[in-house]
Amino acid sequence: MVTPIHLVSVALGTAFLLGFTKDRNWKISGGLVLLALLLMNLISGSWTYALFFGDQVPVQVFTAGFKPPFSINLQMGRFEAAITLMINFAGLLGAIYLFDRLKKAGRYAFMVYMVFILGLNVAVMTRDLFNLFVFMEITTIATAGLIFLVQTGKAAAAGLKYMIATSIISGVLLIGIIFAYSLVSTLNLDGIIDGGLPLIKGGAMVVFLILIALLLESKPFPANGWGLDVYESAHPGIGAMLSVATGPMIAYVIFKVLPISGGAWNHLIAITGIITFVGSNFLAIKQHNTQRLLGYSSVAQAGILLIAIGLQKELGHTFIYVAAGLLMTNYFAKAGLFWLSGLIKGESLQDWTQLKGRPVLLFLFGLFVFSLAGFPPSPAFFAKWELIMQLASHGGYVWMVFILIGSFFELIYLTRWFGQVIGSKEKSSAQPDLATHRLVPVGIMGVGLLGTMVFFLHHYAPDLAIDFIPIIFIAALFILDFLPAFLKNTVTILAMGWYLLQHISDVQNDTVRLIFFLIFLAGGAISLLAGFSYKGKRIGYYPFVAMTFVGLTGLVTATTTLGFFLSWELMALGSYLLISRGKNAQKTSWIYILFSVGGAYLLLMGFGVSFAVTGDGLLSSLGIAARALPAVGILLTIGFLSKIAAMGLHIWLPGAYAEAEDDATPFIAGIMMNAGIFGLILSLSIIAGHPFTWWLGWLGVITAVGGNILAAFQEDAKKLIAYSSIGIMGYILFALSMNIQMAWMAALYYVVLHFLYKTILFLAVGGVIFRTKTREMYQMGGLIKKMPLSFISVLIGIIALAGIPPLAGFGGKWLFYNAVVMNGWYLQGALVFFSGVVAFLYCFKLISAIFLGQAKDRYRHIKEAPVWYILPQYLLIIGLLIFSVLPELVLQPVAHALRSMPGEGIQWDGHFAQTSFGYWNAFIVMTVIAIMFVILLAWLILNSRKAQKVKQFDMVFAGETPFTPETSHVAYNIYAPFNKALGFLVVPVTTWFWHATASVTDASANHLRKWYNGNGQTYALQMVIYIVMFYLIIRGGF
Amino acid sequence: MENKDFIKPYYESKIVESPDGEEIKVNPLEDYFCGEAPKSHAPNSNKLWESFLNWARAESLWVLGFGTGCGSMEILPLMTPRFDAYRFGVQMRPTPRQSNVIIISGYLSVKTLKRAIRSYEQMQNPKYVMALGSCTINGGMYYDSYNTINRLDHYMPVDVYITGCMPRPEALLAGFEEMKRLIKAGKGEKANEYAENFEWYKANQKKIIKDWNMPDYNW
Amino acid sequence: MQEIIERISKVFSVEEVVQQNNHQWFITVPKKQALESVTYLRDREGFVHFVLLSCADWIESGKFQLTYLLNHPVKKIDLGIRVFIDRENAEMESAHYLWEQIATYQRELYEMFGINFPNSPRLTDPLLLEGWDNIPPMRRDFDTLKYVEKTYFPTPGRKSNDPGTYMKEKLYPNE
Amino acid sequence: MSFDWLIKIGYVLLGLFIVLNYGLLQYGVIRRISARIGKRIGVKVYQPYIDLIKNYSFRSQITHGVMFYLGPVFRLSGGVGVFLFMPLIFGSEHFSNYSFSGDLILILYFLFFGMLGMALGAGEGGHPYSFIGISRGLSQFTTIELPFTLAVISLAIQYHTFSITDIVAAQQGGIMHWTLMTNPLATAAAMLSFLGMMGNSPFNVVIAPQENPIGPPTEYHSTFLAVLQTNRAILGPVEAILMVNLFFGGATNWVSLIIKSFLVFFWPVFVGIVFPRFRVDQSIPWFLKLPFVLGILAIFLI
Repeated sequence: MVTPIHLVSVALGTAFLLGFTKDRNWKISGGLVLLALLLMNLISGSWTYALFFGDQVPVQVFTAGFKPPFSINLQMGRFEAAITLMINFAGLLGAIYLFDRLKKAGRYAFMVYMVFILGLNVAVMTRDLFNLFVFMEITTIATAGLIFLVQTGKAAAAGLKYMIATSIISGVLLIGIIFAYSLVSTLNLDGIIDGGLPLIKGGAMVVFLILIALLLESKPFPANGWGLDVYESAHPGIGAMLSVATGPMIAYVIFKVLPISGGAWNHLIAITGIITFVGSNFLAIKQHNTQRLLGYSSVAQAGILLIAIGLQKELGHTFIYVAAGLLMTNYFAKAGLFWLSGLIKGESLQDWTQLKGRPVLLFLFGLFVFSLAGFPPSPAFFAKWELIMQLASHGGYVWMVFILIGSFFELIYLTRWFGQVIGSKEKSSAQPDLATHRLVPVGIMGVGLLGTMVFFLHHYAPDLAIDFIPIIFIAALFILDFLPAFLKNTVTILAMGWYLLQHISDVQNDTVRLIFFLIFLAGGAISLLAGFSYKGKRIGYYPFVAMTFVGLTGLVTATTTLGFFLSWELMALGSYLLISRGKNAQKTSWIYILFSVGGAYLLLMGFGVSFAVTGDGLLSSLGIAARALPAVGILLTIGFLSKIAAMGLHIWLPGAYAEAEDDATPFIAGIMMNAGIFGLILSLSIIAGHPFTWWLGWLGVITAVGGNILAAFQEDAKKLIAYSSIGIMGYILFALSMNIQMAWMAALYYVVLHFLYKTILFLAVGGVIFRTKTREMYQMGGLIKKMPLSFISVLIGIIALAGIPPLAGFGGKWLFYNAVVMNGWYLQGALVFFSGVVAFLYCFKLISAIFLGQAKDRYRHIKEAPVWYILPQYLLIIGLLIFSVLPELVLQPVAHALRSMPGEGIQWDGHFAQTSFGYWNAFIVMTVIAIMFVILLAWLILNSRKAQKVKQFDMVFAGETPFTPETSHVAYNIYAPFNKALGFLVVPVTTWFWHATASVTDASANHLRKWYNGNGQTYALQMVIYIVMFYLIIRGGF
Repeated sequence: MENKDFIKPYYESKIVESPDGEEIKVNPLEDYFCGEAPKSHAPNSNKLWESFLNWARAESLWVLGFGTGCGSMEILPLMTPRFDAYRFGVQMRPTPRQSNVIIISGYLSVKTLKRAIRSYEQMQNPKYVMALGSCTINGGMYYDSYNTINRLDHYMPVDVYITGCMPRPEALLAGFEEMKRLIKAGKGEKANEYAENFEWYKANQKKIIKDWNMPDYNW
Repeated sequence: MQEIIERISKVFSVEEVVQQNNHQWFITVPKKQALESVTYLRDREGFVHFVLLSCADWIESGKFQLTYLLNHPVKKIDLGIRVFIDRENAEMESAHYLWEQIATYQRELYEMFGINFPNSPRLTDPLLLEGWDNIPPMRRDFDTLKYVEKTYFPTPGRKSNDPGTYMKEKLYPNE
Repeated sequence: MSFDWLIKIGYVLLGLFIVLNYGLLQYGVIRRISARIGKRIGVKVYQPYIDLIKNYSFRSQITHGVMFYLGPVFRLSGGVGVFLFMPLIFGSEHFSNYSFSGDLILILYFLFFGMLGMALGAGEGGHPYSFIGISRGLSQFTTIELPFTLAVISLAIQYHTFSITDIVAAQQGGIMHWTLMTNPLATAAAMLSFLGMMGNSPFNVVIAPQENPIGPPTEYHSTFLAVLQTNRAILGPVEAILMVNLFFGGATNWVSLIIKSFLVFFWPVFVGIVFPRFRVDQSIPWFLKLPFVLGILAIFLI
């Protein structure tokens, strides 16, 4: 092995050599630098490989040939090797990225750059405190030099502020080191640690001075204004280096020096970290400058790393995964984003719309952003998972909550940024700068991130027990996205079918899972048929579809909480990306992902608590956990409630469904929504009978009533069905809250039913919208003559929805009545039925405003919806009819699966269903009604067979004729009297609440960020105050 | 401030754009209205059955609530306890679709005639017309008015005339009795007469209704 | 009332004053002063209620006589402003800005007499006569009977009696 | 080969025939009675027959489309269907129709079948007044059903069944066993709901003959209207029979059935003659006040 000292010698030598080159010979100097960096990469790379995968043991290098304290010792262990590799790799790519900048600035710039890298390397490796100080100083000065590379006033000011800040830090650090030497007579780190500094009188003060200095160097919130100004004004390439090279260095230095406190400081560091993490992310919400935002994000990432470092004891053996996950994600993603921002012309987030129409760059952008936000399978996802699990198992619930709050703030700005870029209507006119030497580092970082993902996935594979084939399939779709849409659609459908056939045996024994499995895959495949109506490539549609479905199937097949959670997040991400493809979906998709992930964080907490109780991550042990601590079930339930859009958490839904593409809505609404139900079944089965479920029942009632009334007031067809979905979710929630077999049977019955008719309705309406190009129902009208097939499916859909016999919807009502009476929830039951009657209002509005009434001129030549929209509808209608005649096909297996629940079930006698309260024979009802209907129809036709067919204006109009179809089509706000009477029930309290929350958050972030006024003196003062406050706090008071 | 847009010429041809950008020509009179001419419907060939049906038609006279002139004042008391036309099977209906009798109550201005014709045509066969008052017979005291018709039977086939200016409600009741007698006798076939002499009626109507902006037959 | 007439005479050139009865007077003013005097009466004298606008056809002198009848709701008196305008190309300023409902009267006069009121809202929309294609029917040179005989299929043999003589014959044959 | 089913159908048709005639006569009688209240003589008792025959005897019809046809068929199927699933005479195997195929809940929901179909048929007619009538009717119906639902739940608690036959059975043995006596609150709530269901004044804003000519059936005429009339003649008595079965002890023979259902049926007529019409935004809160409170009390005090 090459001795690590050569890391120093190569860097130093190159810097020295550079002095002999001439400015105009930039090729020589540049080549030298690149060569040196390559060499350094090789050195740290080989050490990393050897230490991690070989049998190499860590080594100590003594520079002067003596043992410490007489010489400076450098250590090359696993951590050092990995971190120097990160630094050097970033250094190499950064040099390539910055090459033309450095070239322009001359050989001294190359020199400074080399010194910078050198300083970082040594600061990581050294075990000598003074040496650490020296090389940190070197790094600082080199950094200041690099900042000045951008020759603007702002950069100069930032550089100056940086100098002020770092000189304070150096001062404090130096004093600490001097005292340390005076107390333990050594500067060797191991010596100081062994010296037991905190036990010596005055030692605590020394520890304080050293650690506070290092802490300040890591730019803790709120004494970090200088750091942010640097991020904002330095060249993005330098910003990247600060974030991904200096950052890990400081973190590691803190990690290295921390033991001198003898463990007393661990939690302090973690607290600083959490304040930084939450605070920086909070302030980042208001940022519009790309680099400043990235700066905040970098600081926040450093903060969460500090948490991990501070809590290393609690994390135990998982510490390395947590730290690595966090570090690597930030490393790849942040470097990538910083470097991308250098490509973009302009500093504002809005300018990133330049990326539109460049799928590869957009992909990289999304990859970086969502990895940072902690979506699977990014390493940060696994890191946070482990962090939460370990914290929970050590009772660190407060930590958990704050970490998730911080993550949520992070999510807010990251997804908003992403949404702005892809959702914005106008595209920035400027062209991004696409020089190869800038693109390549970005690409490499992307590949690196993907590689890390694979590594982490691989590591967690036994825990996840997931199938890798679907994930490979998603990746393949990303790669094959240049193919025409119909091909990808076919492939996706076939893949889903294949997967269904392959894996149906896995869930065959569990009816509940089987139902969801079939809905997700078979239903999904059917609803995807509508996609054949679209021409072109639809770049970026199918990968997300696949992602959503992989998530959905993962939910069903998962056996561990991690697998479940990963699938959940995957589904949320996939569906978010699908929704954000809509034309006006920028805001709604953003709200959607916030609510999704907000709910997911509650799940995470629930799983964490469960892990704390049982110590394993199996889904099956959730029940044991919940018996000990019902909070598990409650947290999970609330998390799932956001997915089914219970009242109060529903505001994401209507917009998201309405704005998604017309063929995406059916499976988002009809199929994906069932994921929330699946979750609720999971969570409610473990807290059945808990008093909390009584409240849930009422929430279900409110959701049902509110959703249905709101649906009646909608003018937008898709929003109407969306609100109706909320209403149905209310029924299901209500049923699931009851802890009896009959109610759960009703709930599962409704799951199947809702899937059938909601998919039918969304497909039918989607087909109509496909033709009419509008979603406003009052603009349609009279389409029955043009689109009879769509009309029939909507008709069947609403009859089923409204619960009118003989279609299957009635079965739901019947089960419901029985369940309500059996469980004794009479008043709630009556209100749910009230909401069922309200459903008539919107059912009628939906069908009449679109299909009945007056045909408009512009739709005079309109055609029936595309066959690919019609086909899946009719497949589902066949299913619905079979289900209507033979409900026992579903109910009997469900009853069998639920037999362990309390309460009685249904007695079956052929088609005859009986409970202790009532009876029902769907087969005979259907037969009787069908025969009667046919006879009566024949009777009417016999009597009026010669009827004259007339046209739309041939109607009695008080002796006049109507003026125009528009003025004679009663479809807009037709329930005004109802609104007048009962509209007060649905005043948008929820919307007000969330708006108020959002604006308070926004305003306080806006107010708080004034803390950073851009003045160097103020920053210095802030640092001093921070130090003093910190001191006072650890001393236990003022 | 010439504002002629208030009543647009709605029934002129126009061109609209479909959602796909295709241009659609709309001719409202053809596209919004059924252009078929009325047909004559022969009575049931079974005499006995037909007379049974005629009895039912006669005993169930549903009158369109449509007052044209001052005579409509005489219709209202019919429904009060004093005259109580209900006991004769007479009742008012708000829509021509469900009525089988239309009463032209008094003078008929040209403007109202247009509405009356439309309402009459929207009734279903068999249907009956009752002309109330002198004005419908020969113009009455408005015989020389520039804007009221003189003879109703030139525009729609009349089953029963009731003379007087104005006839009292008793006269109306007598008119209903007469109409019942006619219907039961199988003479209430004026709707067919209208269909058979359709062109003559239309010519007369069009002669005085100058702004004819409706189809020839209002279904 | 007398004072009002005196006051208005000082401002406008009142041509003729007629007292119909104790509470109804008519004055005649030149065409140019007509609306000014109406405005004056409304704003200064308290004739805030507009009763009607009517027209008489003086075919012999080739004039239309317009009457703006105003009411004083406090004093309970009516005052009519009479204006004579030429029958040929009859035209009058529109007064709809004083009272909105005047526009409807003007529509009627346009339809029945053919008097033009430029800028009056919806002036040419048919009020009673849809599709009228003859000279306006209220002009005295329009022969109603001839028109009816030509248009409305008059009943052959129909006799008309002068109500005065007919009633005298029937009721008081001896006088 | 058993011909039981044929006999069954025969009795069902017989029952239907009786109910149809009873319904027609009942409407005649009620019109006669209300005429007497207005100091008129009124129509002939058999006038509904004549009107029905007259409407079937129109020679021409117009149609606005397929749904225009289906609307009345749906409506009549709704009426006949409710009849088919309703046990008429307690203890009579023949006149319990097809009530073995579903219980009270089936009937409650099957009532909507006709409503929906009618609404769609009228909608195809394209007349604005139809839409206005339907939107009023549906809006009003949301709260009309609420007290009735509560009453039904109260009954289920009381009798522990949703089967109408069983509910009737539990009420046998004298007037003191009727739900009217044993559960007066539920009866009151349901009877107030019944006012709304029958669509008499004050809850007839749906057809509001003076302002909205006649609401949904504006375009319906001749045979179509006749089908609707047929339905009314069946559905009205059947709904009354439902109330009789649930609250007034049911009936063991046709005479008591007819007397009871006539009295029940007369209740909304009586109210309708006395009270003026509510607007929709007045009737909805009305149902949420007294009837709703009665319904809740019926649930909690049973």
